[in-house]
Amino acid sequence: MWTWFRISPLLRRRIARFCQIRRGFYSLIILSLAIFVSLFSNYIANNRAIIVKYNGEYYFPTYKFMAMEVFGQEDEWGFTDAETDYVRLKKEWEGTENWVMMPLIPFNPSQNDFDFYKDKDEQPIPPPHPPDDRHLLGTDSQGRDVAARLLYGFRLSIFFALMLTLCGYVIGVVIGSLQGFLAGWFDLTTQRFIEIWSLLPVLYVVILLRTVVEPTFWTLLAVMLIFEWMGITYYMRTEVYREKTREYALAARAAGASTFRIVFKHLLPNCLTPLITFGPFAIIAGISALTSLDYLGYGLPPPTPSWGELIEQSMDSSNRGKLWLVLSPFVALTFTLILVTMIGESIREAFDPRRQSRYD
Amino acid sequence: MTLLDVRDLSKHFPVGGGFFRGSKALVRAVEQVSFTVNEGETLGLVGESGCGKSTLGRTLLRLEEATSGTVRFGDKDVLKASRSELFALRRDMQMVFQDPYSSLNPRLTVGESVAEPLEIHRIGSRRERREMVRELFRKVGLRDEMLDRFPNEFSGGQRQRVGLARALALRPRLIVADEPVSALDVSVQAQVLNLMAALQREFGLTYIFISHDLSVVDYISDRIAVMYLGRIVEIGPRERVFRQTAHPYSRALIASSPIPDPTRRGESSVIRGEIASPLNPPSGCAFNPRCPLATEQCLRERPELLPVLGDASHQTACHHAPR
Amino acid sequence: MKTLFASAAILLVAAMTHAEEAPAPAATLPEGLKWQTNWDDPPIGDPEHAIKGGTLRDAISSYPKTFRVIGPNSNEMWANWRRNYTEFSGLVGRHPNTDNYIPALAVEWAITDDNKSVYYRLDPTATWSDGKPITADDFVFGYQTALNPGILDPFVNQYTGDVLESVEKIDTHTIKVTGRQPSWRVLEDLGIFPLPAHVMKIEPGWEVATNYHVPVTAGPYTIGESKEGESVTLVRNPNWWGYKNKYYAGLYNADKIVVRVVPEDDRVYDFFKRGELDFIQVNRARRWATEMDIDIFKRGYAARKMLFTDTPDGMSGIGMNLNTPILKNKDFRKALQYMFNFEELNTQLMFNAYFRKVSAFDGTEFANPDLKPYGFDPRKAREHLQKAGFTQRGADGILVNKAGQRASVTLMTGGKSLEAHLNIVQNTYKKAGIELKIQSLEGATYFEKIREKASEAFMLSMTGGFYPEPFQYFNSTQAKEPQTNNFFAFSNPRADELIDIYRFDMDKQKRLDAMHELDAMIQDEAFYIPFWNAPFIRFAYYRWIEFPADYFPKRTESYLDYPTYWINEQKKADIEAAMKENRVLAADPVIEVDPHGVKPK
Amino acid sequence: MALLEIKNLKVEFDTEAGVNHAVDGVSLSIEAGKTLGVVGESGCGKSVTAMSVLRLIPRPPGRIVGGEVLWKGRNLLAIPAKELPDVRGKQIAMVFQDPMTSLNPVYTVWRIFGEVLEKQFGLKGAAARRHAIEALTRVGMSEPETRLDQYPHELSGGMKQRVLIALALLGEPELLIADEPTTALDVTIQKQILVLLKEIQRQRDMAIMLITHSLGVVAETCDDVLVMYAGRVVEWCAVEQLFASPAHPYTEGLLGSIPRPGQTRETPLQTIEGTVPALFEVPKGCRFADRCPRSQERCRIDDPQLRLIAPGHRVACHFPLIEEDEQ
Repeated sequence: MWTWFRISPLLRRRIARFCQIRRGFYSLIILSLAIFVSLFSNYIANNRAIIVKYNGEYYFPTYKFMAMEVFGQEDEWGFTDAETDYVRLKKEWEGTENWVMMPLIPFNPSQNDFDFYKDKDEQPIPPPHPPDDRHLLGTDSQGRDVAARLLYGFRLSIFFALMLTLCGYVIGVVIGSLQGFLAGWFDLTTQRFIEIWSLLPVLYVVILLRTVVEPTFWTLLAVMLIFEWMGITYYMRTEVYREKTREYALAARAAGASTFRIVFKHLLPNCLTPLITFGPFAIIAGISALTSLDYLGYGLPPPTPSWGELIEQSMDSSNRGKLWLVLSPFVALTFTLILVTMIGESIREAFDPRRQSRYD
Repeated sequence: MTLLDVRDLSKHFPVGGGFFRGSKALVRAVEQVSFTVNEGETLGLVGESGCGKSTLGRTLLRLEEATSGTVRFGDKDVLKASRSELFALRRDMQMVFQDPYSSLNPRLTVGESVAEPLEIHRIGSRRERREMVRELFRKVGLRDEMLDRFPNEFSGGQRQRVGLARALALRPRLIVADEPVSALDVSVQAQVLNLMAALQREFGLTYIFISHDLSVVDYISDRIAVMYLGRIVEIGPRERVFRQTAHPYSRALIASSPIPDPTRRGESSVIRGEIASPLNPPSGCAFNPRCPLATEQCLRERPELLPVLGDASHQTACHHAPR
Repeated sequence: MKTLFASAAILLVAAMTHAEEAPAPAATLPEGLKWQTNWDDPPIGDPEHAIKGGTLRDAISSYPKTFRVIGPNSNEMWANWRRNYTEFSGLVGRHPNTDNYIPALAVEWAITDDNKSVYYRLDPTATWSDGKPITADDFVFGYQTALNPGILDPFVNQYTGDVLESVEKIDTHTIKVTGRQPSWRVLEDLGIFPLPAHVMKIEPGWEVATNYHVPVTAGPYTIGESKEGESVTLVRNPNWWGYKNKYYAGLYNADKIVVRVVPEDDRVYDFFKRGELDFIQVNRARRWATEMDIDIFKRGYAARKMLFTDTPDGMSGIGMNLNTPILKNKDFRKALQYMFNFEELNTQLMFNAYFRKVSAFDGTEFANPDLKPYGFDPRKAREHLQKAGFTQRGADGILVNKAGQRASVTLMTGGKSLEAHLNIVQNTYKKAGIELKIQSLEGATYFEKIREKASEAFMLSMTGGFYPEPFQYFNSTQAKEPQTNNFFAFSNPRADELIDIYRFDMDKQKRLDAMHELDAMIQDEAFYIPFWNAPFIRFAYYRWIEFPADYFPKRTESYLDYPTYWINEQKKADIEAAMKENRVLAADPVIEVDPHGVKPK
Repeated sequence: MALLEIKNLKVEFDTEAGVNHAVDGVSLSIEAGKTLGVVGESGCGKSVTAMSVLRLIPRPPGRIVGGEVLWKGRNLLAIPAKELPDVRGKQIAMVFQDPMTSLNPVYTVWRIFGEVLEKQFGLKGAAARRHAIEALTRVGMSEPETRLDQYPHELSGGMKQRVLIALALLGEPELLIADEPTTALDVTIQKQILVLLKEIQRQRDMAIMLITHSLGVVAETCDDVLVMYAGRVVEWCAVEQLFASPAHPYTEGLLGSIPRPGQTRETPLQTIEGTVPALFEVPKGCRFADRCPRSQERCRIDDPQLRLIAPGHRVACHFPLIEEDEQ
């Protein structure tokens, strides 16, 4: 199976050419970086501190609940078992040996920042609040930090899309190549099934399912997967149909190779490389699907930070004129999609055996 | 000694017809073909595209399942062999392919491609296999440092050498070579032909050499079989087939082949018409629509493959052949 | 007009079998009937000052799917308009300020001693919109039609069959209506409506053929011109029989009402701002709070009012299923009560526009006036959590008891309308170490599940009636059955007794006391966290629209209910002239009005 | 004056591996009514040379970087693009190797003809159809009326090639460039097509530039022959001269590679050792030097130019196989 991941010289050349296509290459770098950074979202936007130094000891509460009593803090009701308010702690400890290192954005994505904004009569001003130095991108209509929600939403969307594409590929590749290789009735029945199945409107089905169960990341992924795999089968099927007539497959058979060996060692690796060119576009479809579902309210349950939900807020007429609510998710979404598109375009160009040409 | 004995071998392909359509048309790609091949000889199989020569080659090795007939290899029946018997037989019968570009898996190094048959048959350890591959490379005239390169770094001729090395890996007795040189340039073609001849001498190989190029077949073969529309129309020693040609189609083929000698220009004649569709072959002798000798008998009766001038080594299927 | 009690949607009445019966032969009037009527209450609106005339421009969000009064689609948005302006089909009305019964199509009524039947004397002057008199036959026909499967409305068929035993004609202007059960609120329960027997035929295809026929009705208006998808115009009948009734003389003052189709709420407000609509009701707190500080009000062309009203309000808030392990614990339930921070929700999300509910029977006389809400009190919440055994925080900050049970509750919802509110509730609970998981399902599925009692906590949002229905929500027999409205699985012998007193005791005071006790018990059991209500209507209008001193009566839910206003053409000309010249008029600074003294403290 | 004369043509291609100097200084000429064969192994630049004549090099990746293509004295590489259609298909026509892919599969033969006839000759309707039938008859097509209404897939390879030739001949061209016109065909059909081409040439006094890899085809059809190797012309002479006394070692090697009638495998074929050099970096000296049995020091330094060594016999070799005429 190692042949699957072997970088053939042709692929190496294509990779080199991809690296030469600046827009794609830089897009890839930016996107990879963004994905990498988003892995550490909990250290970037969180109401829990990154490091606390207290009485000579260090604490790392990012992934851990730490009660106030640990740091000798007490809430306004006199309780000490509630979660530590690190922002307050930081203020309280100013000038002492103890210190708190907070993330860049000291809010988690579902935290309601309520008591800060008051008018001159000390009356609370209801959210959403426009951007200021407390919330760089403002807050949404529940007083949650938009930047934090964007960041976590990005992580969610991109991993959802990646998982969807990857799993869809695995299923699609297996079924498509079996169709192509086994041909005959298996191909025929599967193909008819796919043709009928693909007529089902995905979003409607997801919405219908929503009436029965509340989706989680994994169930939504599973439901989307039920449809996602089909596109790739068309490609794999024809590709395997073509590859299997190549003489190297015949040669392997003449040498006594089993069907399994022929399919998995010879045919599949040769059909796979071009799949890479579809990948980015599948990822775009994945991001868009999740965003639209969230927008329509059929996606992941609240308070999951998601772009679709932010867009929905911005489209709500009661948020008319709240530019920061409109702009941030749109810019983020557009920017991400442009990045992925540019990567996709460049991969396609790098992998295109015939470059565009014209005659006199 | 007879190595391969083929009796009444037929291979039909259904075409058209779909899921819901019952009757299918049949392409009779190979029809009632019988011949023998002796150990150590080369049988040349010539004919134009669509005559069934490649299908015949593949059917012999059971890369396609035959429709009917028998193929005996030594004392074993190839067509009735069980999975395990067939697996064992594969060691004795190998194939070399036409297209040097598609016959090697582009994702395997050439060394791996050559080692694959050994791997499949579990011959030797990984290191031993590598040594064997090195040896094979030397035999086919490739430098062994090329072992770890990928096919796309090779020229057509070199690839065909790799293909030969792969076919030789299991030390087969029979190699079916399907148009092994027709995709190569003439100078390279000569190299491969020389190599094949040398290997045959060295290993005592038996070849079935399939080609549409008469001059090549003439050069490499001991005996020649001419195919037309799925049937053998003439078979015999190469001298006899070329110099005492019995079948009008064989004559037409020979006459049409260009001669690389401008002084003999205009000697040859043109044959009319085109090969008929194998879906709907003419009745009687399949060659009758193009045959200058065709008579009413040719339209009615299919000629049997019979000895020419009483010599069983040279047979033809023509009503007008001298018997 | 809230006259049509029978068709007021009281959902989910237990199905009872009933045989199809032919109407009994005309009965005779028995001796000794105690005829009642009521001409002593004050008029509704201000008949003395009201001016008849003018055109009112109003809006509706979608064009009516039908003009029919019964049959498919007759309960859509348009029904509100139809019932209030054209149909006018009740026998007896209820005065929206005094709650007393008042004459409508019937001018006198007599209840039999067994509290099962009512005799009605019809107003002999009442006529259909085509001038034909409304007679007993029309009521019998209306009853028969309501039972007729041909109207393609199984709900009306079943409801009528379940509640009414017979409708009999005594003479042209007298009918007898008999119910299946005795009731102390028989006038309420036995509502029927007349249909014009002389023009109406229920036959196959009827519902399509008459979809956009202008129906013959009993009300002050009929449908005039209508442009599909654009507008419907209502035209007043100046000789309407009802104007002779003192209660209705001050209503229905505009000659024409042009109802324009405006699909979006935002557009409605835009049209109003541009002076293309005369009157709007403002339902969104955000709009009321942030978008109404504009010139038309400042310059005195228009005014806006927030009028406190008092209308029945069903339960809305979080309910708890007492069968689930964690919610069995009363202390835990109380902790949930004390951690509910209504004030924060109200200030942060709702512009302080709403009022905390306390009772399960809000807006009715059965609500216990002494109840105080739990209020947000983390200290008390902690105490109860301690008592409930939740003393330790787990690794994730959620409380755990000795048995290892987490302080975690799943809340099932049937829609997204309160998503933001619930997220905040969730965050507040988390601070106290309580995990609130929110499970949002599609409406029908959610309702099915909570009726099966297949949920822990759940969102409640019930409509309320003038008379609460404690039996279906709190009775112990309903607690054990699946598919009942006792979502809480609440069962208590004393509560059963109290409910029975309310249902069957003819003594009004006893009923009141029983319900007040039940209300207090419900609060103490803490399985229902009441949310908030809006005991007011908010509206804005151009000031050529004039109102009685109290604007709308006390029991007004929607401005459509009692068209008390009238149009002052003179003023209209003046204001329009001022608008043209951008002249500033004296503004009306009063926004909040409470003429009925019902503003919650 | 020659009908067509190519002078020092240079064509490059951008490939994944770098710039390929596919044609590097090719010169040739064709007289009216004559057949010039261009032979060589794959990648030697023969097709590129042919395509350059009509500026059919796909761009990118290809580009013509130097030289002249003189058509009756006029440089086709320099004329404005809009004048090209006057030459293409009318004065110079082309027939390609693969008849399977040269015809639009969704057009009937008639539609293909109709389009060309209307665009180039303004013929329409019945007149055009008559013209098309005539054209098909001329190339020996059986049942031309029926064929006209068929789709390419209904025709055999030979028939398709006849259709292509008929199309090429519509404009009565003075030069036909045939790029491997018979390579995809069976020998019996190849023979038919070659005979047909010669017949037409004789009737019209048309010049043919025949690109082929088959020395047999050259021997049977050509008057003059040009041997190409690695983007260069190595030998250029009359066909009889070439077969009788090849001057370039490469030509000799090629001729020796073909099995002679009667030759058996007991006598090995003559071969040319090694492989064609990649054309990414033009090597110094003779491009054949690495494979040449006669190569000497000089061959690796000094690039031999095409020169006349006997009447009508040009060769690019420092050490040709035949004696040079003393001149």
